[in-house]
Amino acid sequence: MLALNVVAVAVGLGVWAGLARAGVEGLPGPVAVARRGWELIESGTLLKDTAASLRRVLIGFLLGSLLAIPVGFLMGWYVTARGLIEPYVQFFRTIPPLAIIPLAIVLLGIGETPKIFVITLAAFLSSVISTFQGVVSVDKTLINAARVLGARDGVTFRRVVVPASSPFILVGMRIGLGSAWATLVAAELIAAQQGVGYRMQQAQLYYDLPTIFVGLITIGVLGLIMDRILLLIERRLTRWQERR
Amino acid sequence: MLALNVVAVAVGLGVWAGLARAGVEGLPGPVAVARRGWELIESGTLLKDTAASLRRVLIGFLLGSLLAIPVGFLMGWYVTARGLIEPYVQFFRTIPPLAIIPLAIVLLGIGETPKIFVITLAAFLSSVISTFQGVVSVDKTLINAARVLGARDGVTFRRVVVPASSPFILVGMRIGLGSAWATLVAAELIAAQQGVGYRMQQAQLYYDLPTIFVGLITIGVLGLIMDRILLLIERRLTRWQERR
Amino acid sequence: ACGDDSGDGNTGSGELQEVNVGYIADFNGASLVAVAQEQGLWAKHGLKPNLKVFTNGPLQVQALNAGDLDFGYLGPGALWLPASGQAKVIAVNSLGLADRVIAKPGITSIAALKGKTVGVPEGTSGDMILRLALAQGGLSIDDVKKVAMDASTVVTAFGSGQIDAAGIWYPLVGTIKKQVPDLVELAKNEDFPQTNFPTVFVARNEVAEGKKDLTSKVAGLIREANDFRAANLEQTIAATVKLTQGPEANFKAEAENVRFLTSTEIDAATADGSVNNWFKSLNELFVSFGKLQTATDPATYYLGDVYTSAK
Amino acid sequence: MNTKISFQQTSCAFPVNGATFVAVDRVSLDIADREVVTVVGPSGCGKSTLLNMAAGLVNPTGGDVYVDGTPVREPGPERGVIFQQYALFPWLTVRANVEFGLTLQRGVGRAERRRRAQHFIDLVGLTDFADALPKTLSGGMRQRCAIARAYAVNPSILLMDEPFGALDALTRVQMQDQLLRAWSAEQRTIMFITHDVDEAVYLANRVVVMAARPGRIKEIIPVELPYPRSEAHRLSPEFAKIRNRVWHAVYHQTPEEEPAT
Amino acid sequence: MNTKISFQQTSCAFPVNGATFVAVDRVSLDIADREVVTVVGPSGCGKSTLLNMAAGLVNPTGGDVYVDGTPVREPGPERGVIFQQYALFPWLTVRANVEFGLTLQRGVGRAERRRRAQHFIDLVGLTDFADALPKTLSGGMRQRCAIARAYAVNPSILLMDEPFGALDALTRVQMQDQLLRAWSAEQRTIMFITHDVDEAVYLANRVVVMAARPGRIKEIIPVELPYPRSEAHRLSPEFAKIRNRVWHAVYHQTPEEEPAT
Ligand SMILES: Nc1ncnc2c1ncn2[C@@H]1O[C@H](COP(=O)(O)OP(=O)(O)OP(=O)(O)O)[C@@H](O)[C@H]1O
Ligand SMILES: Nc1ncnc2c1ncn2[C@@H]1O[C@H](COP(=O)(O)OP(=O)(O)OP(=O)(O)O)[C@@H](O)[C@H]1O
Ligand SMILES: [Mg+2]
Ligand SMILES: [Mg+2]
Repeated sequence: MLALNVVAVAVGLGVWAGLARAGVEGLPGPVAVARRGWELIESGTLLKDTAASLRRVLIGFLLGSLLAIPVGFLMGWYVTARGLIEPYVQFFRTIPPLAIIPLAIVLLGIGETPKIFVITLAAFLSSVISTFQGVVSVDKTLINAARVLGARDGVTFRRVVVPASSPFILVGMRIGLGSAWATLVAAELIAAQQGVGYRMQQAQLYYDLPTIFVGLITIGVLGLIMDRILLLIERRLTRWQERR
Repeated sequence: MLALNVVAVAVGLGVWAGLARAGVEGLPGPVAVARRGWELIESGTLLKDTAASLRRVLIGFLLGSLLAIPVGFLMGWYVTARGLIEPYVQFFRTIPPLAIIPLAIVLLGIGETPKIFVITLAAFLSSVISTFQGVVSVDKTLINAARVLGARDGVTFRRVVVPASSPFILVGMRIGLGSAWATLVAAELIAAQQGVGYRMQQAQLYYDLPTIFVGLITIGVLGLIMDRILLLIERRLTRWQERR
Repeated sequence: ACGDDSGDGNTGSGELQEVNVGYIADFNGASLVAVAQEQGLWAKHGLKPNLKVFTNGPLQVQALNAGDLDFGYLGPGALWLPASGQAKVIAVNSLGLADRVIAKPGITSIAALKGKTVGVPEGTSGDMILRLALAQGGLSIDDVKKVAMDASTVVTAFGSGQIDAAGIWYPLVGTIKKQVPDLVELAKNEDFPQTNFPTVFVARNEVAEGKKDLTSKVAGLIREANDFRAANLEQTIAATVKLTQGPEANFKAEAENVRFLTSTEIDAATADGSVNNWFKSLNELFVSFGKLQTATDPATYYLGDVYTSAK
Repeated sequence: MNTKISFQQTSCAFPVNGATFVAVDRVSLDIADREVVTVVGPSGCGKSTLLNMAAGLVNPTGGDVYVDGTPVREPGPERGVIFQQYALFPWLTVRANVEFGLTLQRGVGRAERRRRAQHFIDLVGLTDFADALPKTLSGGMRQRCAIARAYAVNPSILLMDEPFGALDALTRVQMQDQLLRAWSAEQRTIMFITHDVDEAVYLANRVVVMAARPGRIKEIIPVELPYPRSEAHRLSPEFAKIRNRVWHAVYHQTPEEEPAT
Repeated sequence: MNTKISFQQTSCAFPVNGATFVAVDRVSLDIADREVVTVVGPSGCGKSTLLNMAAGLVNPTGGDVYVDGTPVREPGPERGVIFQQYALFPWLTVRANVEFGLTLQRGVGRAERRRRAQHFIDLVGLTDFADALPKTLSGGMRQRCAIARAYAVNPSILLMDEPFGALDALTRVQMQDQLLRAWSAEQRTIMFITHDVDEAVYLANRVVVMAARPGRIKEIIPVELPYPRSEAHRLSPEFAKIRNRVWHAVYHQTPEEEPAT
């Protein structure tokens, strides 16, 4: 598996280098990007940016996902809650994060809060649909089994619905993680002093493609690592599943 | 259910009007937005924009979702395919659509193709994770049952894996639909002549909040309608599920 | 680097007044802030700054209106915001000379643009110079196929031959030249002496009206930094690199395409009404864009006397 | 004797393709406190539906079910259920499955819980598989795990839906004897569905024979054999008589299987 | 007679918490063409695992299984399987479940498919539930649907894992007779797991008795009763003798259940 991943990455790099050499307009080659990356590492900028962004994404992602679990449960379990919450979830999911920013500034200022809020929202909205579906899809007989053993709604939720829908919850979290990272650039439009997304926007002012690529790769790699961690957690949590 | 939805919307409108009246900076009230909406409808702009955007989103969403099913299957079924494809899926999911645009232009020009491509990509990346997880989560005994009846991989996929993972596929599609709409603004950065996203960007330059809100609401409502349609399809397709 | 430097000149003094200042991390937008940091001007003027970096003007105005910023920096494309009453201009920073209308090799006149695909970042100075140029060449915006795209998209699209012409600025023009060395510059700022593209500092309305003392202190600081920059460009560039971690080459290129006025020159231009005329001619442009309903009188939002009286 | 479970004109109909399918049709049955009632009948005659209504898992569409005089509205831990499909929690080990109900009971400490779970795990012969996940168990082992789980909460009523169906003959007889022993010790009321007429007679105070389409009670046959029961009862002519009577009631014919030696 | 299925020193071990658990230990068994072999043994002794290896669903960790002389690598439609847990496709109606295998066979037209499916649906008594979804079926009805599905593809080998476990006694006997009738008509080879010793003897040409921990063959008991069989055989002293012998082999004791009248 790891070997295959390495192969895949190697092929990708090859294609990239090929495209760059073939002179696709403005596309910097891997070497130029690596050089710029090294500069940014040496100056300490990349580290500081990464730390700032990672913090925002982590907090936003965790808040969003954790919030999605109870909300998804409420929506799946109580018809009333679903009727009240669902229109908003659906509505906000279709709204680009860029459009949320003005409102976030008005309501939350320009500190860390609105940045984290935008990321939280993105992670939450991706996760909640999946959690909701997971709750709805839980095998009824398992819920019945818990109830006849004396479990009330709360316990049933925590100890049956959550584990039974954990594959769904983890799909939601993985998609949410992607959304969180993808929203980072938008979030760091809000008066960020540092951060990978901020650096990329700055680079965009001067069309500094190598820096943009360093940013993309940093985000991609961090996202990939976090995703792997989620996958590991998933493996542990869903070992009970009989699957191919 | 519908009544609850109406209640929810009414409450939302109330909160919005309240916030606007309480003088939150720059927040236009429902009345101002409705007036602007009416103007845009009368002038025919809104209809044209909506038609243009809807077309892009629909095509992109359908392409992306349909592509996600076989790719998700390949990833879930063949370890080799997973090793090769997964790093890219994960990588691109973390990249903001804005960053894809330059590449899309270089490779695909400035016509409709790159716009639809960006939307397709967004829908695809959200869907594929979910489909993949669905394939992985299919109960092994069902696959065994199909195989002992003489089904080869292709048939097993089409007639067992797809229906069995349809709850996951539909979660993916619903999230993908949200992503498609949310990406619309970014897609219409690419030299759009009309479209709701384009209109919103223009309005943003002019700081014309009522128009932005008209755009947000248009997108939200269209997204909601499409989501309802998906839900109906889901109900039909997963009627066999024993669920609460 | 910026956050910790800000306390440098502030040893032991409780008298310093806190101020929230926004800027954009290009040379025009950041150089005065960089000078103030480097030269310890904040403390000297009794200020303790909270610096916030943005990527565009409208966001800063939103932050101003939400009370998170007191002062900000705007480029020419965003000057309709103060003109529509959303902020007050307290100082002119520079006059932009960077804008160009560029075209593919072979297109040699504005008139030849008729029916061609022209990319432009809407509402920016690139958009403005395109319209000025078209008007001068006897065309209107409807005679070309105008395609709205953001600035970096213009670079890509022009570089890969997707568009025939563009309204854009240096240093992006320089970037494009690397790919299309023989592109044609059809128009530049100097072709339109009546219209200047100033960049400015703005204050929140309430600050400008209610905290005259603070506004005056900031204006004074801007004056001093302004004159330092006019005299020491090299040093200013170095300071800006230090502040923003940005690329020196780009800052240099940008600095070559700007006119930095001294405070005396600005005082004079304010006194003889030139500054108001710059704004007025821009307002007419904004009206033709549809950004403004009427060409507002600059006197209502340019606080010239605050600038001239601040020493 | 007090009535523990009372079906009063209880019906249950399911909507099927527009029409309604009557799974249980106006069943009236009183089960006394500390009684063992077994239910037999052809496949699909509504046995499970009847039991699920007593459990509170299916709502009657007509009439009502009373437990201790109050109508059943929802499940409760005083009514233990063993499901026909086991319904183990696949993410929990055998031990955790058995402990599940105990963790919900107040005043049962960790050590006590563990001790009680272990007792029932041993009882059903899963000692060596206490830490195995359900997916690694054989069919019969899963069923035994479900039995241990239901026993562990010590309910006053046991509702058992073909609980011994997947067990081999010897284990089955052992489980029957264990059930009766525990029943007399713990003063339980038991409703027990089975396809095995011998089992039905061996365990029951009364055998309820159901008929299909619509599901209804056809006959209630008392088993006048004294408790405690043993192999001796199984071999008695009295037993054979009742057994034949039950068989006849179910199938309108005497069992073709005749004793052989 | 030719050997149809051949286990040759076949073992199967599962990794369990680091260690390995030997579910089947070096089993050698030849099943002849057109033979009926039944497998009995205590719960968890490896019967299902053995059958799954013949089906190609579980890979042996030692030795190999041969069908018609070639080692089994994957499942095939010539080996029909009835699973202990039914494994119906929940999104298909009874009819569509039964038709599933037929749609994969070339040269079976729509009408023919429908006819054949209907035949087997009728055979297992689900005529009125042909368009019902599995979730609306009772336990026994689900099992019968699984039986019809396996029969419909007309496999030359039938691997049946406790196929009649959830059926009531009469239906069960009927299904046994049907199985034997079809077996002789269609020239099938049958491997049949059951817990019911009577059933094992009634159907089998040979009864394989397995023992647990590790799962292995303990004894193979030939049933020297002629086919076709009928109730008369069940009542014969010969039958009772074999039955007792099997019982003894499984449990090291004679059945305590003695015939009664
Ligand atoms: N959810 C449902 N929807 C529609 N019909 C149902 C549903 N549940 C049960 N039925 C029908 O009700 C009837 C009785 O089912 P039930 O499960 O009670 O039978 P049973 O006596 O337990 O049979 P078995 O011995 O085979 O388990 C069956 O015909 C079944 O098809
Ligand atoms: N996937 C697995 N992982 C670990 N152990 C397993 C697995 N599958 C089966 N086993 C073990 O192998 C042994 C034999 O299982 P098998 O299902 O073959 O038993 P069986 O004879 O069919 O029992 P029953 O009559 O109860 O169905 C059991 O102890 C079981 O726990
Ligand atoms: Mg039943
Ligand atoms: Mg088994």
